[in-house]
Amino acid sequence: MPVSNTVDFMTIVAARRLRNHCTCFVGIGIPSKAANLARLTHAPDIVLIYESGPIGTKPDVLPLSIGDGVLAETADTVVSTPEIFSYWLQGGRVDVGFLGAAQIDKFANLNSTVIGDYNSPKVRLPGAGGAPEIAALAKETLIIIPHEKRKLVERVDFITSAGYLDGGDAREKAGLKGGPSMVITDLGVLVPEEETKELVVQQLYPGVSRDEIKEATGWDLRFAEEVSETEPPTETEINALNQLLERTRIAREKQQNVLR
Amino acid sequence: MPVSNTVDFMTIVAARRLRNHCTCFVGIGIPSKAANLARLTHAPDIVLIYESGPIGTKPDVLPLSIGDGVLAETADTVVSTPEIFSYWLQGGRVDVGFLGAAQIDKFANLNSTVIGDYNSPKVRLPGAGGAPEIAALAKETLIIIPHEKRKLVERVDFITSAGYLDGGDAREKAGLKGGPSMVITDLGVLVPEEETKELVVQQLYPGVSRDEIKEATGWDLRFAEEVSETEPPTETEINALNQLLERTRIAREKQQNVLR
Amino acid sequence: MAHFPSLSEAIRELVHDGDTIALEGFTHLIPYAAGHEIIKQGRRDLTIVRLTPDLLYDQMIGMGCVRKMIFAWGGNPGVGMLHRFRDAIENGWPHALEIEELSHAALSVALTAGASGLPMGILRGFIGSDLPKYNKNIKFITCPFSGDKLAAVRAINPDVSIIHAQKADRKGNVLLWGIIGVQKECALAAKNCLVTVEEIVDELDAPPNACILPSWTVHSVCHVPGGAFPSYVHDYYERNNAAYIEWDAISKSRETFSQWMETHIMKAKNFEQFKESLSAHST
Amino acid sequence: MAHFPSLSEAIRELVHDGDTIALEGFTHLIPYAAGHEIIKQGRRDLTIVRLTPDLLYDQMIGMGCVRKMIFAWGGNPGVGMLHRFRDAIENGWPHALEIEELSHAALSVALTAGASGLPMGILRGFIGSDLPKYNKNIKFITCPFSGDKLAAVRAINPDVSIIHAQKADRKGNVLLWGIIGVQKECALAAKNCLVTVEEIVDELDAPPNACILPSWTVHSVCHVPGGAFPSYVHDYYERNNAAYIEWDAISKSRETFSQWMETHIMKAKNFEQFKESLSAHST
Repeated sequence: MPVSNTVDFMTIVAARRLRNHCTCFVGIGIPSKAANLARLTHAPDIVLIYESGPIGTKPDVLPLSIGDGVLAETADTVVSTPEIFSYWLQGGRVDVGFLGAAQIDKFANLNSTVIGDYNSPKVRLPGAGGAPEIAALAKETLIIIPHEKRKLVERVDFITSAGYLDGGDAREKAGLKGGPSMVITDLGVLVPEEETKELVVQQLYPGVSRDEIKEATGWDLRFAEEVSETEPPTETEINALNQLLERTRIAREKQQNVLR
Repeated sequence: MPVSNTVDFMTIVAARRLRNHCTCFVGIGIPSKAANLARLTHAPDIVLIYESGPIGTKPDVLPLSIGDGVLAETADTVVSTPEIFSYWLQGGRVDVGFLGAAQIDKFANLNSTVIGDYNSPKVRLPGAGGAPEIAALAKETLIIIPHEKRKLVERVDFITSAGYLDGGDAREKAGLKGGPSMVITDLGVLVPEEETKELVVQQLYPGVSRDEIKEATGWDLRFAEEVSETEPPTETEINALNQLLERTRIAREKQQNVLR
Repeated sequence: MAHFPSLSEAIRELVHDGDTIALEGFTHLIPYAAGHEIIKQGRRDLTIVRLTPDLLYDQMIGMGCVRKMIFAWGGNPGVGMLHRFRDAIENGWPHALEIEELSHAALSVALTAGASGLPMGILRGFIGSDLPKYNKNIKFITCPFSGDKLAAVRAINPDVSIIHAQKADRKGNVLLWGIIGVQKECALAAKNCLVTVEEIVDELDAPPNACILPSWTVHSVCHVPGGAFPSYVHDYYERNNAAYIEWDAISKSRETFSQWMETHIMKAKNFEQFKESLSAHST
Repeated sequence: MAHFPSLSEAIRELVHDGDTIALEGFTHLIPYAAGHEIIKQGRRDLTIVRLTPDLLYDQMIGMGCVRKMIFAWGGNPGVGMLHRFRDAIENGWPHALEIEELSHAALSVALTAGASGLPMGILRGFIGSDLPKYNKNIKFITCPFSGDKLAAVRAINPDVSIIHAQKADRKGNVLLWGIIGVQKECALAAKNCLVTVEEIVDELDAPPNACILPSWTVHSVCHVPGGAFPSYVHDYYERNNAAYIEWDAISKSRETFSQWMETHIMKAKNFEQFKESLSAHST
């Protein structure tokens, strides 16, 4: 059974990275899908935290937004937004933070603010949300982004959330710990190189060539010493994900019928 | 019907000062008695806040300690201790703070820390508790203290809680608003003089002479231009207080029988 | 003690041109009815504050009520961008929009500082980020104990905060639960607080340590059942996801936006009529 | 995930000589049983932290467990002074006691900072007070926005925090309610947290937004019903005011104190026996 699309592939690759019992700060979209897939497969005791306040939430279906009722109903506790950021994220209790962005550069700095100049932007994006502090304070961050030349760029137009800044020990020198450990795209997986902190290809998805991934990248992309082919999704992974998506579809349909 | 003792008199005088609808930060002892007496007589809508967390509490009987169950059970809400001090006291929501102390000086600075030298004290007192911030942040503070020469002193051994510091505009210059508006003793009522902020006698209890109050004070006590005799307790005040004390006595007896 | 005016009276009394206002809610309990009333009363030059501006602030911006927005994330949750917000920033329509950007963490710290009577709040934040370059209300300070570099943000104290809650009692004590966001802080940070509620009840029957705003911290309580539509109210009604999805097309062009606002909001006498006009439209 | 050891195992594993420990509780939910176990295991050189040290810390000080106390108010609530605390400060018995004094507000800010991963907390405090002269962990900073002078206090992160709560579930999620004081902050500020509980239940049945410590933030949960005696547990048992009143006479002299500790605490196998020995004594 093939995965239905590359989004599902990204979800499964991201889910694999999450260990059981780890504490994961989750955003909406693929992060939420991946975190819940991990919980429903190999990581039943993973602790999911959403920035709207739910801690230890175990939704049966995927929330559409970060503050959905299903998150509160299935959580161990729901705290206020100031508390989620102060006691929980800043308090050092988050192992893995999940981030997306409109742009990422070769040192894994993220832009979710503007394309173009800040004061007269070409595209005004939604903005930072919880990202700057997740990027600064989670023990590691996983980044999920579609692999396009205009998204993976030499230098982001605006640093919303710090990655490795100018590379090397720049992040550490600035006083930040943690940092991006993995960038999951729809072509492969990039990781920061040990010394330089430049993102290099560690995994390629089955059927993706080196040229193809280089071509889709806005900087002169390099490869790790050993590049592996990503394990194809297992039947367990695919089934769990399909069931989750199906439950979600049914729940949303039911909800719409109630409302209109 | 006479009041049973001067403590009751102090309680009644303090209670009179509390307006209906005012928000009152209450400590244990006479402050708690006075605040609840006010609530049971002329100020039914007074809002009582205890530093242990209860807000809008309406106890039937007097709590023995600041964190008694009866305070939580009858409160509009119970918040954490960090919140009571940050959102509620520091947030500027307290009209009247009630304080006691081991010593007060002529500029209404309070000592509840040590008698003698801090590093080798003659008497080690319990310490600050909530007093420094109540003294700094309530819109006004009422101070209740037995009138004795060793308690009303020229200069306190240690400033735990700021009154008018060195007098005049010293408090304002230091960046503090509010301040003590009244000192209620068992002989009379002192208030800070308009300009100098030195405590002067504003009221004498019936039967107390100027010499007597001067003699019981550790500085050369002066008198306001107009000194009045404190109104004796009314029957309503006395009855309400006696009923409150009686209910408290019965409740405590019952409690002891349950426990032993 | 809280008053119990009608929503239109309350908005007329409390919200003035040029005010700084915050209509909070994190997906949950968004005070749409109150926001529509502000639009209908034609307020201008507002500074609007919220962690997660969504459709409601998009509507207020598009209708020209807003001079400045203080925010952290301005999008349509689960759907995409806010077109009226973008049009204001990118093209100055209907007029230029000033912005002051923070993160969720920093804005909740700023409102918490506001509620706490502090002039600033501190957090570990913004190191390496470009945001402080464009916001003079973010500065860095050094911890006198550890030497750590910390971000300081200026406290925010809105003129008026508006929230939606599940219940108030007849004295005006307010109870909310579920995803409570930064509503309590926002309410306590403001000079005046207006709360719209689903129900007014004799007794709140609040659990111990619940999220409660005592009556004396609330200026006005307005009984507006359904007033958080199309967001949701925990234990009352679910989120109308369709309305969020439809907003994308409605708000894409100035024309469809203006017409929709005129038809559904400006012409409606009250929030109940607005919801009826939507249902009529969708059938 | 939390473990479920016996109280004596938990204290043996978690509390070591020289540790900084906090046994919190504001009149309510004071973890007496855990404190007695620390005394019985003969821990030394402890730094003990609490807003309102009362009988329990008086006992620990008198038994020579404590090198230093960080506190705001050390008294016998509703009764008077702590005689063992005074004897240690005034006369160095059983040995000298170092102190670090704050106010309730400042100490709760310091623990909140500890829980929040901040190196310091800020408050409007201590202006004009002599306390900062004797505590190097209080400093003043200037707000970069308003110019206001604010107090900064160093964050406190105990090695171990110990609290008593009403309930835990079988996973070790902990629920407390009523007067919750600074327990949550204290628990989250510590490297390890030990919780004694009245009950272990299948389901917490917690109300929304209740005060909960998730299992993974708690090192050990010990089932010690009655473990807060003579303080109280909301909805379980009332405060034994007589025990507080009697403590005044017991603790007044070194002799009566030492004898009482020996008879009632040191000889008792566990907390249950301690309470029995008190009842036997009082009849």
